[in-house]
Amino acid sequence: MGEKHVVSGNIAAAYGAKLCRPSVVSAYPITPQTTIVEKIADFVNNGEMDCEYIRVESEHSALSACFGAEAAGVRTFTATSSQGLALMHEILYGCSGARLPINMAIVNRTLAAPINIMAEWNDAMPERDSGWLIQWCESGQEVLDTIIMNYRVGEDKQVLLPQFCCMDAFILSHTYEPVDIPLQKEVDDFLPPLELEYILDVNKPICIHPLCDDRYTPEFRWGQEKAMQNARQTILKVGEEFYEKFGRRYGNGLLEEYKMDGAEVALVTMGANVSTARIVVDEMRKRKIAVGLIKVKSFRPFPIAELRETAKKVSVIGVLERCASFGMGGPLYTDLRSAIYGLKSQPLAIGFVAGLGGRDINKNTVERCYEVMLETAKTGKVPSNFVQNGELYYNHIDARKE
Amino acid sequence: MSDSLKGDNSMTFLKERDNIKEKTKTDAEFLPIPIITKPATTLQNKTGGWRSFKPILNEDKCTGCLTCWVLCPDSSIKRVKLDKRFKVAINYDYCKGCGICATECPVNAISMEREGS
Amino acid sequence: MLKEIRIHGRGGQGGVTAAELLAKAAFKEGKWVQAFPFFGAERRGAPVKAFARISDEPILVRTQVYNPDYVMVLDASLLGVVDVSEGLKSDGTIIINTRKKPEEIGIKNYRITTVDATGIALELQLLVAGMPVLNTPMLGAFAKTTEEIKLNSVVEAIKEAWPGAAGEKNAKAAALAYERLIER
Amino acid sequence: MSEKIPINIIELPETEYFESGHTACAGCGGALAVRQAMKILGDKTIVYTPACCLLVFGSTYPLNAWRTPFFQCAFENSAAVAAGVAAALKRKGINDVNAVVFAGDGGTVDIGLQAISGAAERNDNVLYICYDNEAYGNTGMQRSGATPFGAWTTTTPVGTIIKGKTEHKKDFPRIMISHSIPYVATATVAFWRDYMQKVARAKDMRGFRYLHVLSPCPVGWRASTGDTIKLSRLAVETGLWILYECDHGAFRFTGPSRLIAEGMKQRKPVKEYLQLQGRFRHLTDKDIALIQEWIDKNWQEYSKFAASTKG
Repeated sequence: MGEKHVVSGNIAAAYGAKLCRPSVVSAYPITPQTTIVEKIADFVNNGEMDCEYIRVESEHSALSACFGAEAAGVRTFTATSSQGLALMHEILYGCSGARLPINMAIVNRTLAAPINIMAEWNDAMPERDSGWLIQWCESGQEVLDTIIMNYRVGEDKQVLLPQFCCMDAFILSHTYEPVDIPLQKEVDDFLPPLELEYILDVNKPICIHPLCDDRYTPEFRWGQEKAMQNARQTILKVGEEFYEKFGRRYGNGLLEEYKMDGAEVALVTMGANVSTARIVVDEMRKRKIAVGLIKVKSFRPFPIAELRETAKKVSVIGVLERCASFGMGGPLYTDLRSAIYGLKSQPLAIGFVAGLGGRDINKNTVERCYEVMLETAKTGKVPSNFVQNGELYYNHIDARKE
Repeated sequence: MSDSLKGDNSMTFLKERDNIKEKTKTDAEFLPIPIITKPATTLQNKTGGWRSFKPILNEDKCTGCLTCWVLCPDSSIKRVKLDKRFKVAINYDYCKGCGICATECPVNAISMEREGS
Repeated sequence: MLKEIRIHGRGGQGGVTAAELLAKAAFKEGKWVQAFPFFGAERRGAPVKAFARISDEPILVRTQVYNPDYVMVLDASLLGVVDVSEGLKSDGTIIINTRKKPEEIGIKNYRITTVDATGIALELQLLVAGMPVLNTPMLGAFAKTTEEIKLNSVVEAIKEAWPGAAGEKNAKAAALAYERLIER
Repeated sequence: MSEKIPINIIELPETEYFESGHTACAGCGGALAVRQAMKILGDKTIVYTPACCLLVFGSTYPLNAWRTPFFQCAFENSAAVAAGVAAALKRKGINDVNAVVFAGDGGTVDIGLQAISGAAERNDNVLYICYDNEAYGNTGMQRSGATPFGAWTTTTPVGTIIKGKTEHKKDFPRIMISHSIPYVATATVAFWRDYMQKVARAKDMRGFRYLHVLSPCPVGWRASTGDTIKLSRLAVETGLWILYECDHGAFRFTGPSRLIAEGMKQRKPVKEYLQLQGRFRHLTDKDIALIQEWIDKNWQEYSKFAASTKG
């Protein structure tokens, strides 16, 4: 058994990386990711972590070096945030297209302008189509566990995809709390050494990532889609195995239902918000109000089947997200609507965009979402004070005014 | 000529493509990944067809200095060992007719002639 | 019971570390804990905040601290600069590093305790880059004031953070502050 | 400084590590630069190429001209990707394989500068070879930082007011020398023996090594495909391109440039070089005089530099 330590989300990520024994770590510092790369530097310089640590001159080079190392057949790790992820954008597609299972921790931070170092998901959201597995975390423990599970899922021969482990800036990255740090032996038993079939090897020369035209590219794209589909099963399987080995699980690996039995309305959210929403649901349930909560852990692949199944139970479903797709509400909201489209008992869907630029999403914020959903359930209509745009209804919930 | 040069090369491409398409459709285990698993597959691609001028070697003049061999961008000049010295042979399968060999030959043993004339 | 703590200091005075050590000390007593800085850029000398939560049950709440049970002030010069009692629960307590006695502090309606943490640090030559270390003595003062954690847990957490002589000195500072705390 | 490594043409390997059937234009200096280097580097090589002509003509699915492992990722990150390979090789305990980059001038002196500078400063174990055709050839000949003064490109067209490029070529190898890396050298395909010697020397060193190879592009330079070598040779003989190496800080001229530097050979007038190329056709005598002046000044600077860092 591991041992509990009081560490921050970032330190948990560094421990998660260390336990997975990457051969090459390449990263560039950016607030609020810095303590991850600092901790790994400590590990390396103190001889606690046996790896090549390439202290590159940019995030672009950080991921590029991981690309080269992974193509040469070794396990890699990197971490970034916000502008850094945006700078990596180009290479993300190379990693997933070349099917290199690189592992990355993302500390979700606002993209400028305005310059802001606090939490927002708008850095990772534009990468939802990049072909990376995207997992969102609720606690430091989940960050550590997800990094370990991500390697297992991404390196599966039926998947071979790179992975994001997302955590909210500061709210998770800089928050110290007890985290169970597993023993090295336990992780070694769970995560075997990396074995890739196609690598840069002078004894078996191959060409990786050549120029391709339309005669071949669609088939490779289909391969990526299929890998994402396969990842669903792999995530479920790995989640189960992880539970057996470490005694911790996060829903079924893709999604977690919280107090959905008999719920009239449900809120869908991700990340650190989930914890706060759990408290609100507990309190409202005590007051005999039938509310439920759905935590999306895997944003890519998106838990379509699970969401359709659970959405049937309620008359109104809301989405609370710390990001916006201007002109279309929020990305999680639009994905959810797509996922539940055509259900016989299709619930009304409301998108709540909140917490932008790191503004606190507190209990009032979440309660307000539930109030709006309950009101909607009663009247069957989305309240008129919401911003209306065709069929889309959404609203900014301002925590400060509550 | 190596074995990989034999056969109809254009058909090989088509076959490979069809193979990928077919496998994607039928084989649930098959994961198409953008990788060329064999080296030097360009040998299937006979670039000799690009030529409008053709280098002609005058073997009597050739001293076997190998200058043309080392300066050919298409590796279309082959060294042929003769006892203790070399002579050269032009591989028209790949020669694009750039004329570097003719320009650089120190004894003017290579001349460019119009293709098909 | 969930207890929330807010720490006021200046950038570089170790407020964030104080929150972290507080959490670690409480964790040693089997409590559930959380500690986090004010979310933003921290600059040397500027007023900063850090927070901690201590509870007998798992802590789910991940919002900012709005209504703390305790406020710790590492630097009395902040009293005129920031409203240290903002949102403090009516039965809350403020622990201040100052040479003054509690009744000499111009804050009414709250329980106040004081300790001369700066004096202790100077007395023990507990300096980092020439600056007196304030966070560790203040943790001793917190233990005495609140009884939420034991002095021994604070000492252990400090010694773990800085093994060797530095840890010993910091632990001594915490113990001295524990002894010298002044109640109204 | 180590002695010259003898290159015997008869002993060069028969194997083509960059094979026939690639789709480079006829007379491509870049393809030749790669072929010549690979004769020396051999099979213990992992090659990375960014977006450039070489990527397209060397590895368009399912065609692969390489007999060594080869891969590509993006345009501006070559040195970083190769650094990743080098790190992986080190981890695997493989010490006899070189991580080699072949990149064009645009991917090197312009968009690739940051990654190269980073890898050079870290002294990552990478051999970086820039084949310089003085423009973005792959996209149809747009100007790069390596395009010389006066040259026509599609983005420095010969207009009624502005004719050709108005700036001189960026002296990139000097930037690399400033990084104090183990080895920096310039070369060109005509002086293949000089080039191969430099590749051979770099091959057995560790750390970041940089070679800059002038590689004429007959298509983009508006020249005869058979003149590739002639142009390459004239660039050196006119003094426009200087051959040298800087081995652990010790600088020396090599090949014909050494003879020029030592006064044993006169530089040819640059006009001889320019007149063979359509990209310079519009130049007036005054323009040519400006280029000649630049060459003279460049030689003065290099001679001073050589004297100050004599190896």
